[in-house]
Amino acid sequence: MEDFLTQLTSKYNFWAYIVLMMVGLYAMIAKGNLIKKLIGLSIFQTAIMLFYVAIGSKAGATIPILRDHTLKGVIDFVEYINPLPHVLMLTAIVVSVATLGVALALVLRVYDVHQTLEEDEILEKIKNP
Amino acid sequence: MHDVVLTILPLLFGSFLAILAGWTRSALVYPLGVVALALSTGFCVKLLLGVLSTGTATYLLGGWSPPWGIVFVIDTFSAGMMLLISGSALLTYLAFRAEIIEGFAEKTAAFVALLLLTVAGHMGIVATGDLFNLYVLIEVAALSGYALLGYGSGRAPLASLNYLCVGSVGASLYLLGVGYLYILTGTLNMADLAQIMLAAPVTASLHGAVAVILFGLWVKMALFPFHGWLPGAYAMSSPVAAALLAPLTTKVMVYVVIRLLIGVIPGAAIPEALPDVAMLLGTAAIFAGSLMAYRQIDQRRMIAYILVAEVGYMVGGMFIGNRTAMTGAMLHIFADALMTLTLFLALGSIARQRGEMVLANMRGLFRTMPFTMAAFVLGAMSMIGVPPLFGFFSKWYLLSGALESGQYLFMVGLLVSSLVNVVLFFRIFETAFFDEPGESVRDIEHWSRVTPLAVAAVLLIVAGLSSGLIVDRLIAGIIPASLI
Amino acid sequence: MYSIYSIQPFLAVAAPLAAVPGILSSRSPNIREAWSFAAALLLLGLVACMVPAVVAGHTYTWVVANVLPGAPIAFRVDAFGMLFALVASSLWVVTTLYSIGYMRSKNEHAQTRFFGYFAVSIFCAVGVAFSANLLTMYLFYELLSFSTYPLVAHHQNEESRKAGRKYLGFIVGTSIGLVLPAMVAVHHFMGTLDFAAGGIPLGAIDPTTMTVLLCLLLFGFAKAALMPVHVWLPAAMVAPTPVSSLLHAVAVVKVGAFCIMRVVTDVFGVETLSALHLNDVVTGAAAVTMLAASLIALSQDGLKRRLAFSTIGQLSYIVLGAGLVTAAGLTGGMLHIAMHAFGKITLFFCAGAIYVATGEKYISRLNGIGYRMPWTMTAFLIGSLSIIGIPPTGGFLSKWYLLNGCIDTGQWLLALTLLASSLLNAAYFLPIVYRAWFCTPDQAQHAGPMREAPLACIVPPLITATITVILFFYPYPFLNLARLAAN
Amino acid sequence: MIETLVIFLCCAGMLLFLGGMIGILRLPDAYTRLHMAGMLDTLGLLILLLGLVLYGFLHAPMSLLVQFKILLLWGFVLVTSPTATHAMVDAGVRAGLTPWVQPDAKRRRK
Amino acid sequence: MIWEIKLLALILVIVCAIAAINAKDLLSAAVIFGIYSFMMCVQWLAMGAVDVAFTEAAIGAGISTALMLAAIFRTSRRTKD
Amino acid sequence: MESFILYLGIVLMGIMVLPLYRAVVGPTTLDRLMGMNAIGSKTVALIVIIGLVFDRVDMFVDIALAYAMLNFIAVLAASRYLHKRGRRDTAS
Amino acid sequence: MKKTALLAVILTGALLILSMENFPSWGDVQSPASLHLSRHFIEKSYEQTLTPNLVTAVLGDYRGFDTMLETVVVFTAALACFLVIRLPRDVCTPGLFYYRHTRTGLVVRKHDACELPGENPTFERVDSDWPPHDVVVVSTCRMVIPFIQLFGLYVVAHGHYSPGGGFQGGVIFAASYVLLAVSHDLRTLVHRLNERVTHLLSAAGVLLFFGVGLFGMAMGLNFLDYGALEGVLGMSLASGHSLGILLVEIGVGMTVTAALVIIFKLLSSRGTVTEGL
Amino acid sequence: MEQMTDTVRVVRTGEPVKVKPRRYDALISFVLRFLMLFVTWLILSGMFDAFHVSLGVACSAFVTWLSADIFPPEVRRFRKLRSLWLLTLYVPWLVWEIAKCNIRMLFLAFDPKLNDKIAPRIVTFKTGLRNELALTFLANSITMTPGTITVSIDERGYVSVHAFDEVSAAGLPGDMEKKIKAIFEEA
Repeated sequence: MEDFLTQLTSKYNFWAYIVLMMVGLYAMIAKGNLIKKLIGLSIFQTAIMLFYVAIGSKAGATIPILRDHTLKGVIDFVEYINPLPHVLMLTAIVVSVATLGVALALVLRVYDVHQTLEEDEILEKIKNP
Repeated sequence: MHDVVLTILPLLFGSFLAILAGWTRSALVYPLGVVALALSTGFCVKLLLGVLSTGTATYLLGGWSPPWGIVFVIDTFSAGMMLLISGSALLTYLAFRAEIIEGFAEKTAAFVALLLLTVAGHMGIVATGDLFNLYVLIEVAALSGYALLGYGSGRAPLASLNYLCVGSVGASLYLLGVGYLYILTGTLNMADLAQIMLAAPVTASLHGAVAVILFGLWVKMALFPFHGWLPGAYAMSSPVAAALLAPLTTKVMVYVVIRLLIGVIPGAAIPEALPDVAMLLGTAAIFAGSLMAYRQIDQRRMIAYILVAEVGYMVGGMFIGNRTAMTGAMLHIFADALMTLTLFLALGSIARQRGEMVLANMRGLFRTMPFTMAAFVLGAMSMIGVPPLFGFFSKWYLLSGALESGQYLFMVGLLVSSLVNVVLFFRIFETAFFDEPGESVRDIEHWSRVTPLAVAAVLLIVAGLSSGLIVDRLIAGIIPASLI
Repeated sequence: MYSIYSIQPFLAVAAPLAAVPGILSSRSPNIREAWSFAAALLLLGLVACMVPAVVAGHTYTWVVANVLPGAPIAFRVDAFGMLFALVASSLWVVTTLYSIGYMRSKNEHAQTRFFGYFAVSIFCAVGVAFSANLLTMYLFYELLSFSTYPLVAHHQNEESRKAGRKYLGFIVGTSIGLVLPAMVAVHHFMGTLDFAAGGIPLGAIDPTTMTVLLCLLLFGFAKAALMPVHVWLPAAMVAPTPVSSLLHAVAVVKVGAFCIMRVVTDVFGVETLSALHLNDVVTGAAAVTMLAASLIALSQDGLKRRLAFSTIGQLSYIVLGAGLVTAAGLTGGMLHIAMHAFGKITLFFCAGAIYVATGEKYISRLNGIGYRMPWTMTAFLIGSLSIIGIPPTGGFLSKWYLLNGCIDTGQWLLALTLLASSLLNAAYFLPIVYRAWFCTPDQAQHAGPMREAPLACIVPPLITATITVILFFYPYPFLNLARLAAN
Repeated sequence: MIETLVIFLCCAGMLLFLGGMIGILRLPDAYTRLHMAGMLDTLGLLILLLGLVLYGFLHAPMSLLVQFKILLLWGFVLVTSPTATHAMVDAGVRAGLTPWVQPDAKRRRK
Repeated sequence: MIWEIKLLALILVIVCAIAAINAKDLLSAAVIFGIYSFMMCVQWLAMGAVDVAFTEAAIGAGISTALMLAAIFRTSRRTKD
Repeated sequence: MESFILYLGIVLMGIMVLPLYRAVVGPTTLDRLMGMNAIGSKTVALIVIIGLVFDRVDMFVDIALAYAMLNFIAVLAASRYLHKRGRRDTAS
Repeated sequence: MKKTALLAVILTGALLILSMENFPSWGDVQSPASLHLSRHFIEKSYEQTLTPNLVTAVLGDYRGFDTMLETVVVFTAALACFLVIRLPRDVCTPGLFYYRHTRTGLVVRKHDACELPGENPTFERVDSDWPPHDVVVVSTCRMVIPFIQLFGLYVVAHGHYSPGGGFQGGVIFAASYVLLAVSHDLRTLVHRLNERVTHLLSAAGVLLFFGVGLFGMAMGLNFLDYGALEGVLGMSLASGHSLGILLVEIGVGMTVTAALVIIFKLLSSRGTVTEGL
Repeated sequence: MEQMTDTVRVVRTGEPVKVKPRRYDALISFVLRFLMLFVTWLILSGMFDAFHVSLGVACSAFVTWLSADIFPPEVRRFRKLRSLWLLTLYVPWLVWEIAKCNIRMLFLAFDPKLNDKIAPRIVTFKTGLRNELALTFLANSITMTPGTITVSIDERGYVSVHAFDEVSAAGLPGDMEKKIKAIFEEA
C-alpha cells in the first residue's frame, strides 16, 4: 500500500495521461460517429503530448526561457525545465491539427456521399444502396 | 556529400514549385514533377553507388552533430530502399500521365505536390537517423497519402478516413514509445540510443517502450488485426494513388521496424513474448489475408488483401530471429514493392480501359492488351513465387529461415498463401485469357503506359536474377553479426 | 572427364524461346510454322553438337546468375540430361510437323498461341534437362507447369477449363506445397542444391527426415503421376492431341520422371538411399502405380484416356528404375524415358490421326478402322508393341534392363510386377489392334475405301514408329548415355 | 497599503466570479444565466486583473510594460466580452430558444 | 510547487474529455472539446511549458474548434452516442 | 503574499468547476457556450496568476492575451453556427 | 462493441501503467531525460544561437529540419483539404443571389448576379443563410481584428524572447481572418485573401524556409545551417543563427496563416469557397 | 429571410447624413491608425533597440495596410477634442454604472429566492443613433450594464433588449443614448 501510494504521488501525471489516452482510444473504438472519433483521436494525441511535457518537468525549475539573457554567466541546467519535449510537442500539436483538418475534409466528403456521419448507417447504406 | 539530402530536396522543392506553377502556369506542373522525381532518382543512384563504395553515409542537417541535431544515416540497405521508392514513384508518375493531367483538372498542381510530398516523406523515413524526425516524416508521408487516397468518388473518402484514424493511432503510439525511450535514455538519435540502451539496465519500462513502438508500427503497417484500412484504401481510391502508395507505405513501415530491430534496439530490450506474438500475428495475417483475398470480387481489393498477407511474411520474417529470415524479410521489402508496383500499374491501365475491376470486366484482356497482361502475369508469378522472379527468392529466404528456427506453422502459412495466390491469379488469367472480350470493348495500349510497366516487370526478372548480388551487397553487410 | 564452361547449354535452352517472338509476330501461318520448325531444328542441332563431348564423358556448364548461396541458376549438361534433351528436341521436330497437320485440318482456333506456348514448353523441358541444380530444375519445372496450362485448356470450353484447373491445381499445388519445402530443407541441411553424383552423404540428415524429404520430392514432382497425384493426367486429355502427345510423351510427364530420377541419383544419392533402404519407398510407390494404372486402363473406353493411364503405368517404370539403385535398373529407367517417349508419341499421333480423319474418340467405335486407315493402324501396332515390350521394338530393351535390375538385386516380387504389368499392357492395347483389323465395321463411315488422315498427320507417327524399331537395333546414343549416367 | 488594496481587489474579483458562477447554476434559463455569466465575469476579471497589476508594483520583475500589457488585456476583454454575450443571446433568440418566464406571470397572462 | 493547480486541472481535463465524447450532439461535443483544450493549456502552463501552452491555446481553443464547427456546420449535428 | 496568489489560483480553479458543470450538463448549447466563455475568462486570470507564481509574468501575459482573443473567436464562431443552423436544429 | 472496446482499453491502459514502473519519479532533476541532450541545449544554446527562448532555439535551429517538415505538414494539410473537398469552379456558382437593402434589412432574391453600385451601395450581397446584419459584432470585430493581426506579428517576431514563434503567430494571424469570416461573411474573407493568394503564400512560406536552408548549401555548408548567414550585415556566428531562426519563423508564419485560412475556407463552405460559417 | 421578393423594394427611412470627405482624411486616418497600432506594438514588444523598433514600424505599417478597410473609418468623428473629452468622461461613468448594477446582481446571485425576484423579458425601443460605431457603443454599454443584454439592433434603429427584471427594463434607454449621441455628435 505504502509502495502504491508513493508510486501514485510520484507518477500521478503519468497515470493521468494514460487515463486520458484510454478515454480517447475508447471513443475511437466504441463511438460510431465520425466526428466523435476525431475528437477521440485528438484526445488521444493530446494525452501523449501531456506525457511528453511531463517528461520535461523538473522540480523547482522555471520555464525554459532564459531569465537575464543579457548577463553573461554560467547557465545552470537545473534551473530550467527541459525544453526538448516542448519542442517535440510543438511539432506534434501542429501535426495533430493538420491531421484534424484533413480528417474533417474527408468527413465532409463522406457526408456528401452518404448523407450521414454514423458509421453503422453508412455501412447499412453501402450494403443496401 | 550532399547526395544524401539531395535525394529528398528536389521532391520538396518540386512540390512547392508545383503549387506556385499551378496558380500561374499550369502547363509546367506535370513536367516539374517528372524533373523532380527524375532528379531524385538520379541522386539515389549516385548515393547508392557512393554508399556501395565508401560505406555508410551520414549527413548533419543544420550542421549540428548527432545527438543534438538531426542526421540522415544511409547504409547500403536504405540507399537501396530510397532508390526503390523514388524509382517506383517515377514509374507510377510516368505511367499515369494521362490521369494526372486530365483527371484532376484544376487540382493537378495540388495532386502533383502531394504526390511529391508523400514520396519525399517515405524517402525521409528511410533516411533519417532520428526517432522523432521519423515520426514527423511518417506524418508527412501519411497525411499526403490520406489526401491522395481520399480523393475520388464513392467510398474512397470513407476508406481514407478509416486509414487516417488507424494510421494516426499507430503513429501516436509510436510517438508514445519514443517518449518512453526518451524518458529512459534521454536521447532521440538512433545511434546514440543504441549505445545507451546497450548499457542501460533491462527493465519493464524498457520492454514497455519497445513493445509500444513496435505495436504502433504494426498498426501503421496493417498487420493482421489492424489491417482493416488497407483494402478499402487501395481498392477505392484513384488508381494513381493506389499504384503510388501500395508499394510504399506498408513496406516502408516494415523497413522502419527492421531498422529499429537490427540497428537500435538490442535483443535484450525486446520483451520475451513479443517475437512469439509477432510470429502469431504474422502467421495469422498470412492465413487471414489469403482467405479474405479469396473472397473478394473486386480485383484491386483482392490484391490489397494479398498485401495484408505479404505484411505477415515480412513481420514473421523479421521476428523469426535468424539471419536468413531477416535477409528474407529485407529482400521481401524490395520484392513486394516491385511486384505490387507491377500489379497496380497493370491494373491501373486495365481499369482505365475497362472501368470497374471485377472479374467479368477482364474478359479477353490478353488479346486486347497483351503487353499489359504480360507484365501482370510476371507480377502475379512473382507473387506466387515462381523462380526466377524476385518474389521467389525472398520467399525462399523466409522459408529457409523459418525452417532453421523450426517455425513450421509459418512455413505452412507461406506455402498456403502461395497456393492461394495461384488460385486467385489463375482465376483472372482464365477469364482474361479464354473469355472473349465483349463487342463494345476498344482497348488501347499506349506506349507511354506500357513502357513504365514493362520496366517494372523486367525489373522483377532482373532483380530476381541478381538477388544474390542484392543480398551480398545491400543486405548482408548491415545485419549485425550477433544475429545468427 | 572434365567440365566445359560454355554458353552452349544456355543457347540450346534459349533456342525455343527465341522463336517465340517470331511465332507471335508472324502475319501468316506459314511463316509462323517456319519459325517453329527453324527453332526445332536449331535446338536439335545445338543439342546434337554437344552429344559427342557428353558421350565422351565430359560435361558442359554455364552459370546464369548467382541467386542463392550454393544454388545458382546454372546449366550443366551431363549424360542423363543429354539423353532427355535429345529425346525432347528430336521429338519436337516431329511433333511440330504433326501439329501443323492436325491443327490445320481440325481448323483449331488460336493456333499462334498454341505454337507459342508449345515452344515455351520445349524451352522449359530442355531447361529441366540441362539444369545443374535442384533450384534451376524447379524453376523450369514451374515454368513448364504454367506454360502448358494454356495448351491443356486450349479448347476454352468449360470442360477444358476444368481440366486446366485440375492440372494446375495438382501440378503447382504439389510443386509449391511439397517440392519447395523439401528443397528448402535440403538447402538448409546441405548448404547447396547442386546435383552431385554422391548426393547427400550418409548421416548428414537423419533417416526420418530423409524419408519425409524423399516422399515430398517423390510426390511433389506430380508430373510423374505417381498414384495419388496422377488425377490430373487423364483429365488433361481434353487438350488437342499434339498437346497430349507432347505432354505425355515428351515434355511434361517425362520431366516429372526425369526430376524424380535426378533427385534419386544426384540429390539423395544412390548409395545413401540403398543404405537406408529408402529405395523401397520409391519402388513401392512405383509398383503400386504400375499395376493400378494398368488395371484402370483396361476399363477405359476413351482412346486417349486409355493411353493416359497407360502413360501413368509406364512412368512408374522409370521411377521403378530409379528405385532399383543398380546400374542396370538405372540404365533401364533412363532408357525407358526415350523408348517410352517414342512409343507413346506414336500412339498419340495415331489417336489424333484417327480423330482427325473420323472424329472418333472411343475404342468401342473403332471396329474395322484398320482397313480404312492402314498406315495409321500399322504405326499404332508398332507403338503398342514397343509399350508392351515386344521385340523388335525399343521398348523391349528398356524393359530388359529393368528386369535385369530387379533380378540383380533379387527383388523377385518387383520383377513379377513388371511382368504382370507388361501383360496388362498387352491386355489393353492388343484388343484395340484386334478391333481395328479383325472386327467388322459396324459404322458405315469406317467401311469403304481407304481414307487416311492428311499427310502431315500420317508421316510423323510413321517416322516415330520407324525410329522405335530402329532403336531396337541401334539404341546406341541413348543406351550409351544411359549407361554413362547410370554409372 | 497597496497590499491591502491588492487583497481587497482580488477578493472582490473572486467574489464576483463566484457570484456569477453561482448564478449560472441557479438561474432558470440560458438568457438569464448569460446575464450573470457575462456581467459578473467580466467585471470580476477586470477587477482581478487590476488587483494583479497593483500586485506588480510590489514585485520587481513585473515591469511597467507588463502592467501595460495587462491593461491591454483589460481593454480587450472590455471590448469583446459584451460583444460575445450579445452574440450568444442573439444566437439563442434566432435559434428559437424560448425565454423563461415567471410562472406566476404566465398564470397572469392566462 | 503548484501541484494543486496541476491536479485540479488534470481532473478537469479528464472530466472534459469524458464529457466531450459523451455529449449528445456534436456542437456540444465541439464546444466541450474547446474547453478541454483550455484546460489542457492551463495544465501545460502549470507545468511550465509556455510554448506548448501557447500553441495549444491557439490551436485547440481557436482553430480546432473553429474548424470543427465549420465541419459540423456543413454536415450534421446529430449523433447517436 | 505569494501564497495568497497561489491560493487565489487554486480557488479560481475551484470556481471553474461550476461553469464546467454548466458546460457539461447543458441543457442547451447556449449553456455550454456560456460555460466555455466563463471558463475562458477565468483562465485568463489564472494564466496571469500562474505567471506570478512562476515569477515570470512577462512571459505569461502574451498567452493570456492570445487566450482571450481565441476564446472570443471560438465563442463567436459557435454562436454564428447557432445563428445559421440553430433554428433548423431545434425544429428537427 | 462498447464492452469489447472498454475491455481492450482497460487492458491496454493497465499494461501501459505497469510499464511505467521504472520511470524516474516526477520532476527528477537527475533523470536521463533532463541530463543528456537537454543539459546541452540549456547550457549551450544561448551562446550558439543568441536566443533566450530555449524552445525557439531548439525548434528553429537544432531541430530545424523537424520544423521545416512540420511546416510542410501544415502545407500538406492545406493541399489535402483542397484536393479532397474543393469543388470544380463551375459547380460553385450559386443558383440564387441574395441582396440586402442596407437601410431596411429587406432581402431580395435574384436569379442572376447584380452589379453593385460603387462606393456606398444601397444593397449588399449576403449569404443565403443569414440575411440579418449584426452591427455590434461587425464593428467590434473591425476594431479588434487589426490588433489581433498585430499581435500575431508580434508573436512571430518575438519568438526569441518570449513564448511564441512562427507557428503560434501564424495561427493567431489566421484566427483574425477566421474572425473576419465569422463576423462578416466568407465572401469578405475570400475577397481579401483569394485562393490564389493563399496558395501562393503557403508555398512561399515553405520556400522561404527552404531558401534559408539552400542558402546554407550554397555557402558550402550543410542544408539548414544558418551559420551561412554569418557575415551577412556583418553579424557574428551566433547572431547569424538568430537571424536564421527569425527568417525561418517568418516563413513558418506565412505558411501556417495561409494554410489555416485555406482549410477554414474550404471546410466552412464545403468546397465552394463562396458562402460559409 | 422573412421578407423576400423578386423585385427590389426600397423603403425610405432616415438616410444617413452624408459627410463630405475632406482632403487629408485618408492620410490622417492612416497615420492615426498606424500610430495606434505602433503604440500597441511598443507596449507588446517592450524592446526599444533599433532592430525591434524598425520591425515594429514595418509590422504596424503592414497591418495598417492590410486593414485599411476593416478598421472603422470613423476618424473624422474624433477630430474635435470635445468628442474625446466626452468619451473620457463617459468611460468612468459607465464603469460606475456597471459597478453599481453588478453589486445588485451579486446580491441577487446569492439570494435564496432568486427565481422569484427575476422577471426576464424582451423590451424594444427605438434609437435615433445611425452611426455604426455609435450603435456598437450603445449596444455594448447596454450589455455591460448588468440586467440588460442587447439582443439585436435592426437597420431601422429598433433595439431589442433582454432585460433581467423590471428595474433593469425600466432604465432603458436612459442617459446612455444621449451621452453616446453627444460623443458622436449626432443630431
